[in-house]
Amino acid sequence: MLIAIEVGLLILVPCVAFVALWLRDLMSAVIVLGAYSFLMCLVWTGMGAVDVAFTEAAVGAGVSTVFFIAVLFNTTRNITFNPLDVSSKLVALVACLGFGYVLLQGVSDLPDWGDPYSPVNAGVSTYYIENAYADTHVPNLVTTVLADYRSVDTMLETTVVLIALLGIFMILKKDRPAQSDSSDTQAHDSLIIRLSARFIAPFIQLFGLYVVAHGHHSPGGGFQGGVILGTGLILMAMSMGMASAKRLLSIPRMIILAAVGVLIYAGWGAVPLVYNGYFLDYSVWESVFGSMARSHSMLIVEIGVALTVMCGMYGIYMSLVSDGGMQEGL
Amino acid sequence: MSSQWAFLAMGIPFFTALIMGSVGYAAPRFMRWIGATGITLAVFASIGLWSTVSTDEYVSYFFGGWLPPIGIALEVDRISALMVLMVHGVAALAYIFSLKALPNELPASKHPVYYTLYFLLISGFVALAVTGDVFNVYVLFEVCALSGYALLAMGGKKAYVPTFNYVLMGSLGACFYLIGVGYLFIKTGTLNMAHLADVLPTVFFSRSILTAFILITVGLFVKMALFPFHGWMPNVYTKAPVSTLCLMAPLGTKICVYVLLRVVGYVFSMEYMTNILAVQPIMMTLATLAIVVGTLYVVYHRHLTRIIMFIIVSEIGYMVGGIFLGQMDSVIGAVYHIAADALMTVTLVMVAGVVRHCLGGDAIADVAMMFRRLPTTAIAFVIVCLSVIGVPPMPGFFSKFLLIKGAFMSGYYGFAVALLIASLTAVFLFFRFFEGYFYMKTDNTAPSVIQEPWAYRIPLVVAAIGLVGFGLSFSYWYGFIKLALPLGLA
Amino acid sequence: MMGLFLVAALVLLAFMGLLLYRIVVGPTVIDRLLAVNVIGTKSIVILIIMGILFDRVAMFIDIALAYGLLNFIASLAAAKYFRKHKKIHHVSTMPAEVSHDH
Amino acid sequence: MIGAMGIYVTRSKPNGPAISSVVAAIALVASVIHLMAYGARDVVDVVSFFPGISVSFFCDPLSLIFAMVASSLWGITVLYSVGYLNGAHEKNQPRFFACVAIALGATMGVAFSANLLTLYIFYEMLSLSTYALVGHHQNDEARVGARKYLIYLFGGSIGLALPAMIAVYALTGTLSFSYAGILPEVTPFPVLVVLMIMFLYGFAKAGLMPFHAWLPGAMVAPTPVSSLLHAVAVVKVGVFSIVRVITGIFGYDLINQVNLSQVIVYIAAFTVIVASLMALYQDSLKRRLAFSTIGQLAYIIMGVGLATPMAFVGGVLHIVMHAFGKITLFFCAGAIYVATKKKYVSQLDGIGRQMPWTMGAFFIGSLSVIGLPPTGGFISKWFMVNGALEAGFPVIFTVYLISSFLNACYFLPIVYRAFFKNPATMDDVAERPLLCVVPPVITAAMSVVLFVGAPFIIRLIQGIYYG
Repeated sequence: MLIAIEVGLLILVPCVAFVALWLRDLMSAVIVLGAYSFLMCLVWTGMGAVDVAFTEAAVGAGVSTVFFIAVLFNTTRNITFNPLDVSSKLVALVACLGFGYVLLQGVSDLPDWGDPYSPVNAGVSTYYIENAYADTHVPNLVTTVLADYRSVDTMLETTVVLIALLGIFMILKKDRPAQSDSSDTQAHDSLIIRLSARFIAPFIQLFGLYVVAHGHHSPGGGFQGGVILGTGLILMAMSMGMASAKRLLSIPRMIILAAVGVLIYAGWGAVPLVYNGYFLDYSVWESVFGSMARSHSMLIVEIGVALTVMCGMYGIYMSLVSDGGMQEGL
Repeated sequence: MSSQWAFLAMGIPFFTALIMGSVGYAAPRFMRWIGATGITLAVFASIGLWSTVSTDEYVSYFFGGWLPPIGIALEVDRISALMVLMVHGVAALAYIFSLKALPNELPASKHPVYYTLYFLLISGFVALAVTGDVFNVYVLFEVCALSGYALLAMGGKKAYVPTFNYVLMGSLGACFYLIGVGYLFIKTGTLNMAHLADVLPTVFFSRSILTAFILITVGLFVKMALFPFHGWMPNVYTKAPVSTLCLMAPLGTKICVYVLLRVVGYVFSMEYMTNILAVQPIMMTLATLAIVVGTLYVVYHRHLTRIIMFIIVSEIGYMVGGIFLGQMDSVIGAVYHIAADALMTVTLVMVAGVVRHCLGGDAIADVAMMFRRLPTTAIAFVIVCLSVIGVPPMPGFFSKFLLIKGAFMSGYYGFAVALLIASLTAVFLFFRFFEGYFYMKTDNTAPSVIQEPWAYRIPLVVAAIGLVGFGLSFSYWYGFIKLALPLGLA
Repeated sequence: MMGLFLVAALVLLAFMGLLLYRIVVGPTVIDRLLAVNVIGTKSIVILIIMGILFDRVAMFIDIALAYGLLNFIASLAAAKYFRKHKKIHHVSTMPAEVSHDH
Repeated sequence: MIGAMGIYVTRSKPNGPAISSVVAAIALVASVIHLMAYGARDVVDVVSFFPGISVSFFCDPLSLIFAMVASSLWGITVLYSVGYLNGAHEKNQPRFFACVAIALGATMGVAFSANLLTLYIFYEMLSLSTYALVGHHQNDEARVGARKYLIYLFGGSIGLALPAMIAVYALTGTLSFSYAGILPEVTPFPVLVVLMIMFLYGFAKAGLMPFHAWLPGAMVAPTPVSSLLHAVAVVKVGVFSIVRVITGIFGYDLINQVNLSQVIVYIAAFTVIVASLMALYQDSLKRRLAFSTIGQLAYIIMGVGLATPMAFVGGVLHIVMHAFGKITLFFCAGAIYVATKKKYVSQLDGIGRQMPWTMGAFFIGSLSVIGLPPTGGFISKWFMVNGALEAGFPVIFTVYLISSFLNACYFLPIVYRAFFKNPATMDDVAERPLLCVVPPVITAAMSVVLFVGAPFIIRLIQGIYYG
């Protein structure tokens, strides 16, 4: 039934992608990429991968375009393009065709999509589907897999966000910030923007908290929630100006909080080591939380994730938009 | 529970990094003590893991208490224990070295962040060595790559463009690997290495498995800078700060070779590689070319750092060749060489760093007076050169011995010849440096003896002793590695 | 009833196709920005419709909410960008602009 | 373990001054004699690397003879170097003595090594330590010579000997020397030939043409180095290694079976003739000696390669005889240089009258090298020539005779010049210093003594061949 929608989307997605590549103006391309992200979100939804769709929604609609614009803000919209450079394009073409050929060869004897007897659906997934609730008392399977069965991967991915933050911060950081009068550009901001941002930000934050906490039951979780929280902060920074944003959450504090986020995750996971259990084995908490031990533990690690991601998003935005100087931005 | 070592080896640097990140800005004074404690504990953990594996042969560690394939497991056999030992050993040397080297290269305000990334990188490398899950490998690649990008870019403005190239190539490699893993997962429904190895033979003759194999190996080749995918590596490494280089150059590419061994030898199995796909000739050609090309570049360059980079290119060829030769001895040689080469590279890089910092440049002309002016460095340099050349009883000799033997046994004479040419070039190359020492007249204006700071001298001396010790203890390692080899080796 | 929703979704998709025209043709960034924004709002609706088709509206409402709350931030960023860099038209044939722009 | 004790002593590497070198040398000689008396044949594994491969030592008559020669000549050379270095005002003496000691240690290591790997290790160690000695003067000439030295030696050992060694290991799974040979009899003939050639040229220290060019180049070194290392230690290590390979890896049974001698002896014969001819044209005394050395080394290889009892005895004996003869010649050349700064043959007119002792020793030394009685060289050459006949190589027999004639042609004129021609200018030249005169006289005397004492050594060597 949904197939019609999917076909429509699959027509649109390549078109948008092509347009994004074809445009010579990076600003336009970035904006078009936003549309691409919307459509991809719909594709994921159509496939039933709601958690992925949610991530796409939060990241695509929320931060990625903003990051791109922040980068363009400090660099340039133009791409220098040498039309004579044909040989490298040929190489690229051959490489792409070869890669596509290999991929297609591989696809030819994969199991059908949605085939219930394919190895994917018959293998580990079966266990997850049948036992996840019994094991953890968490209705959302995806959260269970991410935050419990394959928890260490999630911890490392959170670390990746932390690393991205630290890396961007460190590369861009200027030791002696350019002393320019930052307040004057911000002072001219329109009242509407400031007021509406101030009005909407709490709702965004609230929603973010809801997503973090409700990840057990519906799509979402620490990562998506963190992104939404971070976007709320970014909104504040955009409307109120860098100076007040820095008062809100200073840069060192932000880095510390991001590290603390991962530390919450890893620290919670390390507690079982004291009882000679495995790392991230939440079952040691059974004496405290009873059968909900794993569920509650997941909530706690999700909070850690959210903290890191929030600070990560916010910090990356701040670094990018001010070109490391942390003085003035959009 | 002795298997905790498996986790501690990766967990200790991880927690060290997080603690550094958390308190770094609040109390920068404690940074180096936290780091020192962390690295010491980590070395202890790796030794603990090593001794455990020596008796038990195999340690499994189940995150969250979930048995594979449901959860993620660390699976430590002797080879991975050796890798862990290597990573922590090299990391400890690099850390001590960086204590003095870093202030020369980076303003103090960036040190806390720098060290946080530094330890995250270490824990990523260690985790790559012990993990038993192919997807986890991808995540760890990301951890290593991202922190690596940031650390490498610290070389200043001139490092940005090469690092950006590296970002592109690294992402490409990781992406290939991920798609390959995706194919594997669709075809088998599992991500655990051991489980994959069980399931795969039933679907060996499938095109998607072939595709997965191609994608994964190509992805890894890009990551490990095997010819012809080596283009990104020399530039980015040459421009990077020395203290980063001490960690990245020895470990960054080697650990990918190790992952290749895991994937090819244990997941796909040697049987698949040699008999079903018969890709051995292609891979051997690549490896041979890598050695030859690396060697050719080495001859053309005059700067020590750059020379080291191309030595790495050809050494990668050694190891890949050793793995794909599929002989028992050659695989042992390759594994041994991974560790040996890590030790050699870190020593070389440290030497280059000392020369760069103390003499103000690392071209051959600058190194000329090194022996008189930097005696400790010079001795370490000679020792490591002998090992690169392959003079017994240095470790470089034994790995080369096994590799050449393997090449003879399986009839890849070209590979053997390439190895010998590489050795000869190394002789030629290093004696150019020695000659510089021996015959260049000392400039009277220059200070006659520069005392290297202790932070330079200790790791150099330890590395040199370690090299000799590693070579002399070869028989131990031979037996040690032998018990963990993949099945189906001749 | 389901058929109605399906048709509605398809019609919305078709409109997206029309918006694609605006994206391609431009002529200014602002046009594209608007078009993308409209695609965003359409996506929210399609999401909900899909939720209805899957019979799991409760799940999809979260995603739609996220879109609703965050959709405008990119536009805001773009708007502030243009406040600073006044050029709305992009002229790709003039290399001089490269240095000029920053 | 007497062997172990001997090795311990032999590997002691005193640092610095000459005195300790002398003491160590005496200790070394004593320990070798001790070894000789008690004749330990046990294999001592020091470090084991992997199956069939370890650093291990053993002691057989061959190694004893070689060790004896090298160590006793070391003692004499140390004495001589003290005189020479002080006389010629050389710098960096501690480094010099240290390197010589290391080189000697490595030579002992080669002598006592029980397998090819051990031999290879010490071989490389020797190359490295002597590299510093060749470049001792640290000027451009030394640099060129040293560079050539290193390229040939490392090129040979890494490029040829190492792969050959690995191939042997791949074929047999062991590298230990055994007089029965370790290569299986089924090895195809071409493989054997290739391996043999790789070994012959791989141990480039033996100076087989065309891998000889390093030797004249290395003559830039101070004379004690040239004499000890390039008459005794280095080149003899090359020859010794080849002897070890021929007897211990291939084994005479195999060589006779497939007639591998041809390969060896013709390569060697070519070297003998060409080197002798080239020696004729050298004006620099040390270069002439160097070419002579190349020729004489090829004798030894030829003798051992003939693979008959007589020739083998002759070949091994020639290691000893040539060592004493040639070191005498080098000592004399050095003594002349110290006393007069003369390096060329054409400058030597009448010098015999000013330096009678030195030139007398030179005369005895050249007799030994040419192979005339009453010197030891005669005996070894006698055995080799007979061996050639015994093996049925009349060509080789002729080669021996022709080359002996050539030897005479390039040595005796020097003696003639020194004693019977009138010098162009009369310098005030005298024998000095004492430590430069005594050693050549001693070694020359030894050459004569060895003529008498040869049967003892011959018995030792025959023990090897038959046992």
